[in-house]
Amino acid sequence: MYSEKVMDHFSKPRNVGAIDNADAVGEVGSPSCGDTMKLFLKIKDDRIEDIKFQTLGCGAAIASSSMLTEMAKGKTLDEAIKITNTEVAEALDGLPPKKLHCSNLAADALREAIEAYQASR
Amino acid sequence: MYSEKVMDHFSKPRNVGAIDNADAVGEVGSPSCGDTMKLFLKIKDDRIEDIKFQTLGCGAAIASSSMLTEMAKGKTLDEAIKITNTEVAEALDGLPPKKLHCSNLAADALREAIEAYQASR
Amino acid sequence: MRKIYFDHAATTPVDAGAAELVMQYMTGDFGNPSSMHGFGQAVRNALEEARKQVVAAIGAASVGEIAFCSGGTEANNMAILGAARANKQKGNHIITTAVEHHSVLSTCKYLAKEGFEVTILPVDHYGLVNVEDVARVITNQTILISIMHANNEVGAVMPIAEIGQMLKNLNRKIIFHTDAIQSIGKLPVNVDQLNVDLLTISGHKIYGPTGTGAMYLRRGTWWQPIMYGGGQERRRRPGTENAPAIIGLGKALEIAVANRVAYVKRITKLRDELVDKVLSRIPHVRLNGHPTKRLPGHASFCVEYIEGEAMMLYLDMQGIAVSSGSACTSGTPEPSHVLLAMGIPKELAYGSVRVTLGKYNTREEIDYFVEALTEIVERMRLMSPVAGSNCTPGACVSCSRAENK
Amino acid sequence: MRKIYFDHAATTPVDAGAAELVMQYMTGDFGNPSSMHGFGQAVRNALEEARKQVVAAIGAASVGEIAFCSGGTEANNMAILGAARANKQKGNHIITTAVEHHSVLSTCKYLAKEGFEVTILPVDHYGLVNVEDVARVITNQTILISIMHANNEVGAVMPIAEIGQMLKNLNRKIIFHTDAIQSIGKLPVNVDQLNVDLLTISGHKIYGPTGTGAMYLRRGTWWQPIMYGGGQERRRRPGTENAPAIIGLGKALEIAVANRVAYVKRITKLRDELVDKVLSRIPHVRLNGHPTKRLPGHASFCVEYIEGEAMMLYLDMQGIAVSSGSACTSGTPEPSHVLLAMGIPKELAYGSVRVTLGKYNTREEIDYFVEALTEIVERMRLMSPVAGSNCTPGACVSCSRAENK
Ligand SMILES: Cc1ncc(COP(=O)(O)O)c(C=O)c1O
Ligand SMILES: Cc1ncc(COP(=O)(O)O)c(C=O)c1O
Repeated sequence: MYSEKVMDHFSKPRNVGAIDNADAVGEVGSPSCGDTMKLFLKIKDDRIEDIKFQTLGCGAAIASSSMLTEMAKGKTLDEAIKITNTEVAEALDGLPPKKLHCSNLAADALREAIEAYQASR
Repeated sequence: MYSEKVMDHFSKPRNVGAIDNADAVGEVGSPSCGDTMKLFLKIKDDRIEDIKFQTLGCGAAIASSSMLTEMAKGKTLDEAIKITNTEVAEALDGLPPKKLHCSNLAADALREAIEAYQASR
Repeated sequence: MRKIYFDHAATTPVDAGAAELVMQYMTGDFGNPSSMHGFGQAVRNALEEARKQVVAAIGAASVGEIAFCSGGTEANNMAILGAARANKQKGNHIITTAVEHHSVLSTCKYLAKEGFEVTILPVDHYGLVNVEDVARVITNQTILISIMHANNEVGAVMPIAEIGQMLKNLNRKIIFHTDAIQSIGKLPVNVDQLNVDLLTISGHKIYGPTGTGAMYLRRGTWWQPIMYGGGQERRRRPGTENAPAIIGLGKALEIAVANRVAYVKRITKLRDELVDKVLSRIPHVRLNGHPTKRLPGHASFCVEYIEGEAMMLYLDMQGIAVSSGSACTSGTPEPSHVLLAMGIPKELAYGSVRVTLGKYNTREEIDYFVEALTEIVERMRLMSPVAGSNCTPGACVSCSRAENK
Repeated sequence: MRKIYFDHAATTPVDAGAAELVMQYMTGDFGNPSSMHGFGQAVRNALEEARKQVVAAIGAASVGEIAFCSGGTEANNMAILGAARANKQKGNHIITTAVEHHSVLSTCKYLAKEGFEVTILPVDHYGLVNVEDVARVITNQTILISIMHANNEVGAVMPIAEIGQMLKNLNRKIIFHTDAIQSIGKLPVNVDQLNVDLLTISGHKIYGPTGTGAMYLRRGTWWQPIMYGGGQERRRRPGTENAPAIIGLGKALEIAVANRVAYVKRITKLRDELVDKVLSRIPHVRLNGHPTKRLPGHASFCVEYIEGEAMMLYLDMQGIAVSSGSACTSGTPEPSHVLLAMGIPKELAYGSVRVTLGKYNTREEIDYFVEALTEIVERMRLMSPVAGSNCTPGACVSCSRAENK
């Protein structure tokens, strides 16, 4: 049911973990709704120098998180904040319809992190 | 669906045909209801000396006719008139339920023949 | 003893290639297609291939229009009950014909108990329904029309495309269903050319496994399921899909459609020979149905002065399998509703025999059959109290045992 | 790669002996059992043998009480829709439980649209329904009670015989149905000991072919069919019987019942080892369901701080097939209705994994599985934003993405 790209990111997720003293953190979901996702950003000169994720969720959620981190890394905040969940799904060669809305939240977490970072400055 | 006895009588029906100058004839059914049966009797001293049948009907009808002729042959009219359709079916080791009423008419034809014969004397 | 199977309208043997697939997915490659692990997903993929094979076979627009189920009867029930119930706010009138298979006719009659009006159209003496008759009985309450593509008992091929076109010209939505269970694999079956919204097929009539059927439901057609449970088949038919058999059905259908033209040519030729021989050798035999608008390989006769079941059994004793009436109705003392609807008198209808040829039949079998039938009919007529009498079929006295059977 | 199948509650491979029968009747010995010729009658005889095998397996009084159909879901629909609709003049109240399979629960819910009142009983935290609860909700309108014998998701074994006895003592006729689809072949199943009027089974859960099911209907019970067509199965289920598969079902059932005791002993022992090892090796894992009133071979866990589907897929990558929730519900973002009904919090229910053992599983496979699971859970918890945090399952903040899924 998942594309090869999804299975690749799911089985070998990129950028897993937390960043101590992260410059920005974004979190979406809650355990009682299934998928929860936390993003940690290291930011330098308005550019994402490093990014890591922690996800409690299904295959789609894990793969989306992993893909998002790859897409965001190295981008400026202005570029990164424009990444949409749809783009993440497309980069994964699509997700099953049922999974599109409930598990594809990584871009939301990233936006939250960036907005919080920008607001705090 | 038919017993071996039925199949035996159906495949090698006994006493098929007509008797010229029969002493009694009985007929039941009509072509438009499926099974039609005609019995021809040669009677001597109130005893059935010879009996033949013609039947247009299903396997059960043909086997019942054949069995009835075997059961009736040699019997006195008083004995023969007592033969019931149920006895014919039993002698055949049973008939499928659906066939019991519509195809097992030979005893009726025999009764009709004997009654007509007795009435005409 | 020699064995000859001439009853392909009742059922067909499963094609070797299809049977092997069934075996494979029952044992080695088993799995529940709803399972997300490898066992399940391998089955899911094969199942979805079968769906594509159905789409290709009938010219559907997409896989979303196909729901698999357990057979032709269930497919017909799904089509008719599902369409009628889902559209009952729009109207309560249903049209069908007097010669439909029981799975259509009984279902429509049952719907009358749920408050629907059912018009059962007559057919002509060929078993064909008239396009104008259909047009004439349509009311503003009509929501569903169900007419079979080809008749199982007499092989009559109905003017489905013409009816479909007529309905299209009406410019209002009446759901049109055709039971293509006998026609698929023998006639061209394309949902757009036929202009149908619902179309049903069954595996075991086309060298596929018994216990499989499929319903085509044109996208945008209002419909509701008849069973409840898991979300299988896009919520159209719950229950673990019978994947091994459905995969076999896909294969059988693919083979049937790919070889259709050659197959039809072969069995039409054989059937024509058979019909010629039977009619020329045996007196007082009539061919039922239309001379040309009929299924290839299909012949139905009424043999005067004898009863069909007995004839069938005598043939069986010589190893020849044919049917008298249809398999589903045999065993009941009433003659076929199809023959009666065609205006064939009861006493003739009782003497019906159906011969339906298939893949493996040969000319030699035809000859063997004609020999056997000739001898049996002669023998039975000698046994018959009616043959040769002055009781002409069709002009007999009314029945003394009446209709209480 | 190594392949381990631990999902026998979803489906089982068809027993070799049964599969061979299916093959035989699909190809060489094919025929329509309604056909009266030799081809058909040979199949008919084998089909009726299968019916006797079902009678023997469940202790029915006669073959007339068994109707074959296309699977467990259809059997449950037949039982519930057929009994409810046929008895609606007597009352309109139906009782079932919150942990039934969807083919029961959705069917009962659908009946609410047809005007029936449906009481859905809660279960305790073991997944068990309480006999007194059943007794308490019975009204003078109650016509039908449907309670499963054993639950597919957590293996809980319901007190069916006790409920049946309670109903018997009432001295009025309430039809009692049990879904024995998961229990047959694993628990003793006898319609008189259980005191049920309707009982349903499915082929593919007991090493028989998919696409087969059977409904036991106690003689004298009012009931009506849900489909219309030919008179097959004593007018209870129309359509050409799926004879090859049903013959296979008969065989599989016979084998299952004959070997039940030894089979149960084996898979219970293996299951107990598996449970012990999982619980002792992996922290924060809970066993779902009752410690003893559970199906042999059945284990269901909730693994804290991780999500079940992902866990299942990681296991699958190592060749191990288990399920998360049940096969029928997986793929939906909602956690299992069974686990929720047992009072398990959503965030725990998301982490469920079901392991169901079968005939060919070995101790060595258990060890391989426990190894793999231990490693996967560790890895997943490292990835989890919740594990080790101060968010205790069951005490989390409410969901920001709410219930719009
Ligand atoms: C025209 C037609 N419709 C429906 C059916 C029923 O199909 P099935 O036997 O698969 O239930 C048949 C065959 O029996 C048929 O010939
Ligand atoms: C308890 C229970 N009832 C009903 C069913 C449905 O049976 P089937 O898959 O044969 O439709 C299942 C299995 O999916 C089950 O486990």
